Amino acid sequence: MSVTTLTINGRLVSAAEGASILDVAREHDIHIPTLCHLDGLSEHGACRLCLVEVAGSSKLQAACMTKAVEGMVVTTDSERLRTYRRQIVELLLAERNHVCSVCVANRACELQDLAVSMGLHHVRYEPQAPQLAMDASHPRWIIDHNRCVLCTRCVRVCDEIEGAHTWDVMGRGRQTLVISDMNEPWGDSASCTSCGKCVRVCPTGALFEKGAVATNKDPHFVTYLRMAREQKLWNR
Amino acid sequence: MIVDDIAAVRDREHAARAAQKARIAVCSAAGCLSTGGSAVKDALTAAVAEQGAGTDVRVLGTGCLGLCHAGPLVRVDAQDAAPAMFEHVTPALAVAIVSGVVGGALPAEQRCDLTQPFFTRQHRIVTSDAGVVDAERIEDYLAANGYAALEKVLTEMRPEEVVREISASGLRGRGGAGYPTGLKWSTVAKAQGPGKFVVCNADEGDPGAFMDRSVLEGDPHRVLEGMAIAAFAVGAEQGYIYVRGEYPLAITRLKTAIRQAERMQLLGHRILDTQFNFRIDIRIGAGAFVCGEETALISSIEGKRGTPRPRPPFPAEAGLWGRPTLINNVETYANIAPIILAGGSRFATLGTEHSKGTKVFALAGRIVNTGLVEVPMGIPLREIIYDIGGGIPDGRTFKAAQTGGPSGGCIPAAHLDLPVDYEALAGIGSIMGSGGLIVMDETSCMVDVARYFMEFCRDESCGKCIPCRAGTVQMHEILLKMTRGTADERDLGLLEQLAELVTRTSLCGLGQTAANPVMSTLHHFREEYMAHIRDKVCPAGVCPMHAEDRP
Amino acid sequence: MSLLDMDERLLDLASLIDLVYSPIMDVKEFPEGVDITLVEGAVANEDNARMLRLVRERTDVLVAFGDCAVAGNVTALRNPIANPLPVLQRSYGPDPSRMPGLHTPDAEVPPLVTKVENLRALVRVDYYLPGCPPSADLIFFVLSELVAGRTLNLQSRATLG
Amino acid sequence: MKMLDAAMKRHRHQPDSLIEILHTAQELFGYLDVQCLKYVGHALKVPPSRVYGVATFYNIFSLKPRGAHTCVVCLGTACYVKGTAAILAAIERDQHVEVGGTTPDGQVSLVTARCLGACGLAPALVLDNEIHGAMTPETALARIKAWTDHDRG
Repeated sequence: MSVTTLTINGRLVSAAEGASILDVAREHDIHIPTLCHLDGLSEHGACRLCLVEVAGSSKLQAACMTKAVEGMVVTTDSERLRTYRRQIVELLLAERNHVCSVCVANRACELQDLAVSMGLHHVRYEPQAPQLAMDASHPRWIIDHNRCVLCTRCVRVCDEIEGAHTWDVMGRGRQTLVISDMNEPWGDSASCTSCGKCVRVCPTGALFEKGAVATNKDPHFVTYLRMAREQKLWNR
Repeated sequence: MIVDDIAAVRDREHAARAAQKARIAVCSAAGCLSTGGSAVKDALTAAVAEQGAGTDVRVLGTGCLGLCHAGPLVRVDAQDAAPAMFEHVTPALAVAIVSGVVGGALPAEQRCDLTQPFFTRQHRIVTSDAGVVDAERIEDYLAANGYAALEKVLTEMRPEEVVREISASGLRGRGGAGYPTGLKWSTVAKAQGPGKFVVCNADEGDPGAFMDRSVLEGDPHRVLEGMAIAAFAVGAEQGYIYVRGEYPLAITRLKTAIRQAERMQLLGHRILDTQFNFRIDIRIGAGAFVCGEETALISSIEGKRGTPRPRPPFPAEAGLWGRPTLINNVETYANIAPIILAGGSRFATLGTEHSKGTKVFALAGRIVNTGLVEVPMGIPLREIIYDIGGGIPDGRTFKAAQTGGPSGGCIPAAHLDLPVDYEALAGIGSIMGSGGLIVMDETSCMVDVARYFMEFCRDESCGKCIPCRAGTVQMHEILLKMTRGTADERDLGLLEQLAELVTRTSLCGLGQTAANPVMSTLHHFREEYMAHIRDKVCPAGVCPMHAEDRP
Repeated sequence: MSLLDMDERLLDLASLIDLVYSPIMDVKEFPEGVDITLVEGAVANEDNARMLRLVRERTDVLVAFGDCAVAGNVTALRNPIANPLPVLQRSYGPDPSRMPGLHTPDAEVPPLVTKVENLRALVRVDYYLPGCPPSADLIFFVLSELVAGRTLNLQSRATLG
Repeated sequence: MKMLDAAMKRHRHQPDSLIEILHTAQELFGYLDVQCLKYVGHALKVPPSRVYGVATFYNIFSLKPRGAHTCVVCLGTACYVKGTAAILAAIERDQHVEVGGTTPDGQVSLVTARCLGACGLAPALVLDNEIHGAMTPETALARIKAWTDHDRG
């Protein structure tokens, strides 16, 4: 396997061929915030939190989807990037009804963690307060659209790992909503296998178990499943 | 069908024409049809039959004659006489026109002055067939030297020569961003592997733009020919035209044209008896502005939600089903045949240093002559608006010209002498766009216009990336507050920050340009914003300036 | 209540400040020339809005204290429903006589606003102290800094919720 | 259903023909109901949630039945500049119908379009597939009234 050398934040680092900037950064303990990315799932490239500056390119690039290239000079942290990331988290907090104090995922939520890490104490944008439903028709789990950030991790894990493709996204723009089957109650879904993977990858309190308080989720869950399935390796 | 047969069709058509006393062209584009164009065409046809002039006079339905507000338009080309045009034609006048043609003296009323600048200042390349070619007859297109460029390419040129010719012409994408067409073609041509695609983006989504619609409705074969030449140049065998579902007439005419071309072996298998195969299928859009963005368009052709994906990889490397894909818009393809016939360097003599050829604009809004015009690149905006467009009606004054639709900006009077080309427009915060040019007078409020476009982008955002999905909502919210007189200066600051965020971090072109109308109006009309914020006054008197029930 | 969780540190603070207005004090009118005011709660009725504007006018440093003041929080949970009446009816039953003053506001009960707002929506806020409730340590930190006249920088110390 | 089957056969039941098939289904039945979407999804081997996702992404597809007549108000820039908002408001008020809705008696559906490409005729409406240009609130209401008078008797 050939090795690529590039510079991240002034550090010379090496990368395996085909690795993304995000992969390389993580391997070298350089933190880049993410939300829609989850190890083991295909990349979505939509949260824009992992945008980085690449020398020679006027456009910011998503670290999760940009391949590390020989000689590339990457900046993952700058005043400008911090400002953008903060604004993005603020936009999310204003978009739906994220009320941490009454959320099952309080203190076990990636959105909340992002806000804390950015020192975000209030939101300057108009809270949209949309009227959104909660679907508790499934015997074990609930989906609460008020807390959904549309990262589509549930959609991808259901399609790519479980193979059921129960979840998808309907509508567009601010009307976008995660749905099961023909926008039917989750409990009535003919395609759902009740495997619960979607619940285990949800970064917020949008998908949660009935009667339980969410705890921090294992970020390597999907990678483990892939390793187990494809390489018969069950070492967690 | 081989080349000789095509030549025979042309000869027959020319001979028939020489025998005709006159040709009467009725504008059959959507604009004139909506004002009764088809009734006029029926009346003309009936009158010709009634007066027994079937062989002497031909009635044809053609592409947009330009002066949409004066429709239905009828153009008469008689042997040995200057062409004449009639406006606001009724079925009764149609009968009189036919009598006039037969009798040798055309009616004097409702004549359209063909020497007015609206007609004389134009330079028609893309729209040269309007008034000459019947949109539903391939024979007419052939008689106007149609498919001669394809023939030349297939029989005399190698693919790389075609690409070189297009590069030499300096043609740039007419869809908005102005990417050099030759460069795009050569990237796709160089890409490895079979199964390349050629796609025509006919998802003309900018509100206020109807150039592509007119070309598709009036001269569909020209687009097909351009695509076929492109396919030959880049090595593709399959093409798609992605047309807006809102353009049913264009879809019908394209379907007819494809059928005709296939029958004459100008499309399909072994075109003109060469080894070249090229098939074109139509894909109908279903009402999503974002599908004008090429990666979203690809998703839509693949039958999926029209959501974009990050570039690179660019479609030229990995597009439809992961194959190298060439995507150009309608007007770009319509320029191809003329470039091949005249030569790239000849085409390049027209226009400015970096913007060659002509541009078709759809003039609309507060302007006397609303309609379709084709002008050389580099013409001053003032000439388009005042000379060709006839200026502002009702004694009002010019305030701004909007180009580029929701991705563009508003150009104030101070820049009226700006030459219209890609760089000049970008330099003042707008873009060339696909060619919509909407004129506004003092009855338009720039804050309200910015709010209108932001509402558009908010509703057309696909919802995939956060900055565009949620950022447009918040920008619209702030602009709405301004039009209601409840915004303060903190809101202005937030608006400017959001504009930067959405521009810099959005996933696709829709988001990256969504703030342009806000930024350009803020730049050129800041005092109007301040009047809304500080004085709670809308100078144009458009905004309600009162809050709804808020605490 | 979480103010009281500061325990004996309250005594340290008490020596540095004069408490001039609070819900537990018998002061009717909000005084002028206040240095620091901690405002808790969101703006849910017209009197809240009036009071907030008055506080802003008479205070040097205004701190939004707790999630409700910062972001609306539980108070704003009714916002998606747009009109407070259905919420009241759901809680108190449909009989208007059981909730006098709410259907027809009077001097005793100020009318509810349609949309609950956080403080920032109405006035300029100097600092935000999130938490539901904010922890005692955080409150102590904030008050110590402000009393000492320093510029507050919470960074990652605080979180909503 | 037969015509729908034929259309799907013509596309060799390729999953990528989903949008084309939905166009055909809507032409045949006037709108797309859940049963129809399930049928199409099954035949093209596309999961139900994706079919629904596609059908709700695009403006042209309607999951609700339309009224006997459809009035499309163009909200393109040229029409906006020339006062289409006032026309829309007048229709909403006069016919007691909101955008995207149908009058209670099922007569008139009111929808808006981004741009009809008839900017030269602004402001423009499409009344039952026919474009009408240079409209005013009065002329628009008169046209709609002509339908309803005729049909409501």
